[in-house]
Amino acid sequence: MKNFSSAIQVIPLEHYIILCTTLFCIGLVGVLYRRNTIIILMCIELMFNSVNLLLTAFSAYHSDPAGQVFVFFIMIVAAAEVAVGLSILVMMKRNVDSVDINLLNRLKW
Amino acid sequence: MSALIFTIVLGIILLYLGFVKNKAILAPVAIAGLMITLFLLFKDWGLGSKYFHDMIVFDNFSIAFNISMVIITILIFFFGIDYYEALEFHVAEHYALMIFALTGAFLMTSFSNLIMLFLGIEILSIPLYVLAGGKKYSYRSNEASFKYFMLGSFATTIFLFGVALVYGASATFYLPEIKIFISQFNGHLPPMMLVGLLFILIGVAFKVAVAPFHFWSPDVYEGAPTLVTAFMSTVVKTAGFAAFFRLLNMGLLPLPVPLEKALWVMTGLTLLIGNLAALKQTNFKRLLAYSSIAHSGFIMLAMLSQHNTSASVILYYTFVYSLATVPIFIIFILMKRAADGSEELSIFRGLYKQKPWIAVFLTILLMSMAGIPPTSGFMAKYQVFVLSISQGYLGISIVAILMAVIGIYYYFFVMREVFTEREQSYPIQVSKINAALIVVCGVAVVMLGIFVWNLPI
Amino acid sequence: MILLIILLIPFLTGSFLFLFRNNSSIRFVALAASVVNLLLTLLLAFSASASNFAINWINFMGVQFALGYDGISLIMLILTNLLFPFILLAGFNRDQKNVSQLNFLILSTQSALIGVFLAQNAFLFYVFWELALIPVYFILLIWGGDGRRSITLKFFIYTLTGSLFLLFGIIYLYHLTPGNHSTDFAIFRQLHIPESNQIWLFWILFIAFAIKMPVFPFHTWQPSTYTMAPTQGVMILAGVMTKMGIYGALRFLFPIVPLGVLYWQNTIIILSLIGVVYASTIAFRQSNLKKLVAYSSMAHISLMVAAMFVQNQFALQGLLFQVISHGVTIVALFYLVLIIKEKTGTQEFQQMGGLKLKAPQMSIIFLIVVLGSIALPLTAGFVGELLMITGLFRQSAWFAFIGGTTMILGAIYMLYAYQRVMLGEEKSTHEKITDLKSLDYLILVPLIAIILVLGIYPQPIFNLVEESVRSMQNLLSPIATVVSAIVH
Amino acid sequence: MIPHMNLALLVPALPLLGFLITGLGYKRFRNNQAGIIASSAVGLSFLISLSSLFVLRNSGQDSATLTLFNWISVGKMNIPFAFLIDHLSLTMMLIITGVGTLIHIYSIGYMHADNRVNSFFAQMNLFTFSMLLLVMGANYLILFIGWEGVGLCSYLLIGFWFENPAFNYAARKAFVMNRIGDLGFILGIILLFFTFNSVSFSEVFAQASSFQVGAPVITLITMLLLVGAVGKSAQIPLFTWLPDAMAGPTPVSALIHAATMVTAGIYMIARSSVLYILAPTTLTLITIIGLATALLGAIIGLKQNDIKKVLAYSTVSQLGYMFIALGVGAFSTAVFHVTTHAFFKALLFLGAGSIIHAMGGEQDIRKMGGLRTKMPVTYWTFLAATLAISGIPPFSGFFSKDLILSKAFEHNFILYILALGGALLTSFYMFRLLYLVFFGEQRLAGSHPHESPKVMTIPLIILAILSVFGGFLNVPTLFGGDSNFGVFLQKAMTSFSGEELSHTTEISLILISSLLIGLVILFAYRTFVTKVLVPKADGEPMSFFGKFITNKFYIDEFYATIFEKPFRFLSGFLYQKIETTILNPAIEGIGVATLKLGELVRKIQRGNMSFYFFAMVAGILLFIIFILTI
Repeated sequence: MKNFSSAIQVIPLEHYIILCTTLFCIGLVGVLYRRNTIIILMCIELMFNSVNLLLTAFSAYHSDPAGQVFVFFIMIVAAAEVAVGLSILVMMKRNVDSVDINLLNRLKW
Repeated sequence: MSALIFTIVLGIILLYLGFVKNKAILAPVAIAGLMITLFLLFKDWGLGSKYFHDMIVFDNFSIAFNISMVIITILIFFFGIDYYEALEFHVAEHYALMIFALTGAFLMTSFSNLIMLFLGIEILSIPLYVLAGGKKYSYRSNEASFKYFMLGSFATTIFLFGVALVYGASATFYLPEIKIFISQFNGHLPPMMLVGLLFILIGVAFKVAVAPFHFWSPDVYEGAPTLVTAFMSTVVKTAGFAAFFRLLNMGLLPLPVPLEKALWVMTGLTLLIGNLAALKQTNFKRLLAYSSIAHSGFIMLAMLSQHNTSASVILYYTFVYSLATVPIFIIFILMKRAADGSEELSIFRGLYKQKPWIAVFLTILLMSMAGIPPTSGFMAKYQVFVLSISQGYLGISIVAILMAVIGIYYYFFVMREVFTEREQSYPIQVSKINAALIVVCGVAVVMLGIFVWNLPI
Repeated sequence: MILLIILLIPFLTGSFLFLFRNNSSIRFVALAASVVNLLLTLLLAFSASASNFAINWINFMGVQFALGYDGISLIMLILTNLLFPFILLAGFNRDQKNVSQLNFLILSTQSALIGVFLAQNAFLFYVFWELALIPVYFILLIWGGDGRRSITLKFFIYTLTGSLFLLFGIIYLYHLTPGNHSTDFAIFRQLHIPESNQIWLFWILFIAFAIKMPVFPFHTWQPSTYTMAPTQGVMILAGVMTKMGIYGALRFLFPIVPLGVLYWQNTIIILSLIGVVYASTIAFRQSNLKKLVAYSSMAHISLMVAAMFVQNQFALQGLLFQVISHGVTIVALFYLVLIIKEKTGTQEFQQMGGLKLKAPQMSIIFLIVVLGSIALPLTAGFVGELLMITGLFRQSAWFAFIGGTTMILGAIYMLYAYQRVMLGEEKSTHEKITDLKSLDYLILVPLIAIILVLGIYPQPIFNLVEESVRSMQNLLSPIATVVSAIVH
Repeated sequence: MIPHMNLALLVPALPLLGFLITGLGYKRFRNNQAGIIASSAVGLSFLISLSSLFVLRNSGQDSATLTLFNWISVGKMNIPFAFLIDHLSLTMMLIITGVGTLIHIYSIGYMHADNRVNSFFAQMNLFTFSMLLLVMGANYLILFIGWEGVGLCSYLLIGFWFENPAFNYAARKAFVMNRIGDLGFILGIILLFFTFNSVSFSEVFAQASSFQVGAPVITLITMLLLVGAVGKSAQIPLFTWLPDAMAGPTPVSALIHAATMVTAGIYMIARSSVLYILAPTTLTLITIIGLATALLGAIIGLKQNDIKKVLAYSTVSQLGYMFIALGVGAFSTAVFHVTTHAFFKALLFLGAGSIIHAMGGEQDIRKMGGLRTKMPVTYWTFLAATLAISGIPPFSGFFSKDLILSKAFEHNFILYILALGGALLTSFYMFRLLYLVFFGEQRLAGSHPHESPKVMTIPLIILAILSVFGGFLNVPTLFGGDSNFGVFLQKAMTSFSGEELSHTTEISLILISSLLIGLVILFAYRTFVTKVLVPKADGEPMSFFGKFITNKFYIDEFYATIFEKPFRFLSGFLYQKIETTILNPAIEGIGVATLKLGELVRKIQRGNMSFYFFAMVAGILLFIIFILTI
């Protein structure tokens, strides 16, 4: 464990932060620009994972396991969420026969 | 803690009861279980017990909020007896999911660690995504659940990113430690910490529908089954604000100036958007959604006017707001049924002529929502204003007062419909339970206005 | 304790009205309650010993349920309890829907108004202030005339906007109180607020009262509301609720923000005087009798406001006297408007005329009320206006002159109305009209008697209020001298 | 306290009682019952007034104050409801009740055919009560009560025949114009109160001596009071209501608009003589107003064709003379003229009423003529009154008017000349009236004039006797008298003690004026009897001046243009432009704007997921920028 942490610490923390922020932003931009629900879901997953990575990196740098524990929680919750999300998606496909996010817009104003 | 565990078990029991195919026993069991939960919560009062390495602290604050939420849930379940009778689908899941959401809410009121907050939010949210889509073949319900889910998980990522940044800066998830960390900087926080905290706040603000992160709430409230809407606008909102307050109180006070200003901006926006958008609504559920946003604004006002009574005021506000909201939804359902599913404001026409007593109680409830004495809604708003004015936030208080006027306008707009006669009348059926519920809530709303309490939490 | 009883009798009686099925018994019970209340009030007014009542209500907010009174409250109390029996009587033998609810609402209004006038605590005052509005809102909404839906909402929102500012002011004052905060008037009075704050605080507090009274230019809700309102509603509005504004201003502004009052004094007086001339002039232009009376009420109230801000003994005593006189007169006027409407089926002047031929007694009574309204000597209106104009004169002769034009303008429009309704040739539609019925006499004759008796022997009222007026002046006079010392 | 003086309280009480009886029971009385009750109430009042006079004389005191109760007592303001009985008020009381009784009796005959006779008498009694209150009040406010009360009764009685809109308009006009004066009056009283801390006559006059002649505050007070007097006594510029007031029944014109009410202004100024003496500016103004009114009234009277209008302008003119007397400081002379004028003008009106009665309601003198033989009593009494008003010695008008002229002469020669000119005009238009009505041929075909019943002629005869001999109340020293009346009044008021005219001057003045008046009467005789010149009918063309005078100098039209029309315009403007176009929309505009804004805000919620994401991200970015820059 010790070695693993020090291996991570070889790369400066800034690089992790920049990488994760970039990943996060890619996910964000994906959410903004794509209209296919599945892709958006994947982008959100990407954002989750960037957070996971960031937490791990911080955890290693702080030599504090709490961050990594959090990562596990995130992964579990994300999985649960995706499960629910996909079933909602199925329901949507059944109702409108499409996965375009903007198709569902009857509720407005 | 025992209450938390018992509630989870209760949820599972209810799930299994679904196999029995007897809808009639579900609500009684759920209500009885919640009564026990209530009892267990009362037992913990004053103990301040801590669990899981202090990640959960069941102090008086959390117990008070939990009790308030359980009471409201019980009310909603009573409401559900009549509501689900008319529906064909799997009712057990609904009860169970609401109970699960309630456990999430418990966590949100009692965390002292960001992990627990995250878990609480998610445990609360995921059942709600499902519940919002509860009417499987309803297009609107589907849309509501879809929007809620997409925006909700997006907000979660924001929240998590914020948590990560805060963790990176402060190396801890514990709120008290974060507080100590912040206090080292004398108000000049490193940008990473600042942004991280902002993201966390935005994540929570999303849950309580604070502008500009409120977009989901009108659509979801409108599309979701009415019972779920009632649940969301009461219990979920209470939980969200409890979490919000706890976050600020335990971790962030005194608030760093930029964040405080950002929150003031959000408060102002919430007050403005919530009230203004409600003005011209013709769909009643949507109107209540906007009004709920507006109420968020008032609660934010109380929260930001940091004072040692703020917690009590928020508790009082959310509780009396919920107490009025639930029976309003019940009456709405009754009218909607009578009007063949329409949700327009005009369905209330002729209510006074047909059921004068229901009309009177609806009036009292709406008056409470609008903040007119002697109802508790007035007392709640009064306390909020006392807080904000005595803390010297005069400008925003004036804005809030003007917005309260607008609020009165749209509530009284509804009330006017109630007292307007209708050309062709239709039968309005009120079951005994519902009638009793309406009366109890109506009386309670007035009584709470007369006997105002201030809990030392 | 008697105060609590007076406060509760109407409301409790009102709550029990739902037990009755028979319309006339409902009305009778309601009337009996209000008469009992009137008797109790008179007992209170002429008993030597003072009475008050206080229990703790919301401790942590410094709110006591404290009732008490001084001369000013007493005048208002007498007015309220004097007028409500007549207001209730005005509903007798008329075709109304939901009689029990209507009477309940009227009695609730009465209770709330009594509460406003007795409250010794700003919070309590505010609660009753709003409570008074709600039953009236419903009276207007359910029993009102054409266009009630939008007009009542406008009226309600308008007045509530003002009220919420008042609430803001109360909270602001509350937070200034030392130690354990309190909303007692007594503690508010001891506050020493810097002048710069008083200047804006004055408006925060005043706007609610200005709308209620109403003061020009905050009056726009009034004519349409009065015109649309059912008679009993408009009697409450014009007879008593306008006085709430006056009472509130006397309670809040002068003792609590005296420097603000001094700063804005002339502005308000000028606004009010503009209101006098404005409303009188407009009244002449009206083609609708009820609207004309509505504007006339505004003109009279405006003069009262001007007198209030002059703050000398003549003006204040005249004002408080006029409170009663105006209340009685306007209630009688609106009742007459109702009868005329019932008899002719219209309120438009064009379709009226020559009513005196068919109903000479009504015309005489109408004339007496009109004369009371235009302040003919030996009616109550004259005594009040004389003192108010005297008070205004003390401030400035020009104020007195402009205020006095109400004598001329009032004569112009009221006699115009009288002529259009009662005199002239008979309209063909009037053939089946009959003169007053005994119920009408029961209402109008006592009201006229009050107008005349107070005009001939006003002294009891003056004695009642003299002490309060003096203490109110004492509150202001040291400050005024200080201010004038600074100015010179 | 003078024993038996409380009796005087009955003087106003009886008409009040009469009013209550006839007023409340107006449905029950039949035929003449109401008239008899009313007349006897006033008659009894007269007797009591007389006895009060003797009580006061015997007591050896000048005045008595009777206090009933404290009316208003606020702070320093202390106003008792009190009556002052002195020579001045007794004079007025006697005139009011005396002439009033006669007119009441006359009305029984005059009004017998009217179906609202009972309310007529009620109102007449109410008027008498108010008028008595006016003259008996011991302070300015009690005076003011009566002052407004008579205004009200005047309003009621002018509009007695209420089915006629023009009459109602006239009534309202009278009331409103009076109210304009009353505003000045009440402001004067208030200023008086602040100056003297009292409004009671005795205290005010006692303190007045401490002020210097010409003190500004006194001048202001007297000016304000004058405004009231001008309104009530129909002087320029507030005189136009009086001719219109002729819309009322003729006895009303006689009682209210000739004998009593219109002289209230003169009474009030005479009562305040102590103050007016201190304000020479005001006195000059009074003189000017009086002179102008006297001439204007007389000139307009020349061309009027309505019998009552002629008399009305004559009243205006005579009131002007009284004002001249007041203006030159001859207060007692003014009151004397009030007295004689009450006699002969009441007689003229009652005579006119008798004629109108006989002519079946016709009032146009162009349609009358030749009534001398048909109505001998009326003719002779009318003639006596005409001679009196023209100032032919030794009729009553001669004594009073001549006194005024000589006082004017003392004061200013031009004033005298103009006043004399007015007197000549007076005799001309009066004789024009007399000749046109009673001489010549009967011009209205188909009517059968007849003498009035006794109940109407007896009052005429009594008044004629008074008109003829009334002047002997105050025979000047010149004719060996001792100016009884003037001396009698001296105790109640002051006057200028100017230098007396020498007897030769006085005699020459009298000769000149009598001669001129005689010539004028002859001229009138030539014009209207010998040449039988009947005034032109309404449509016929006239000379410019003729038109001007016939149309009363267009003063009504002038007032309509500068007051009434602008007021109507202002009223409409305020209502339609300010109230409904600016204020209402402005206030409602706030609401409407808010609703619009609400609609706008509502539209933000577009229902589109992409937009929601976008809005959230934008919000996040903005907040990041916000917190990092702040």
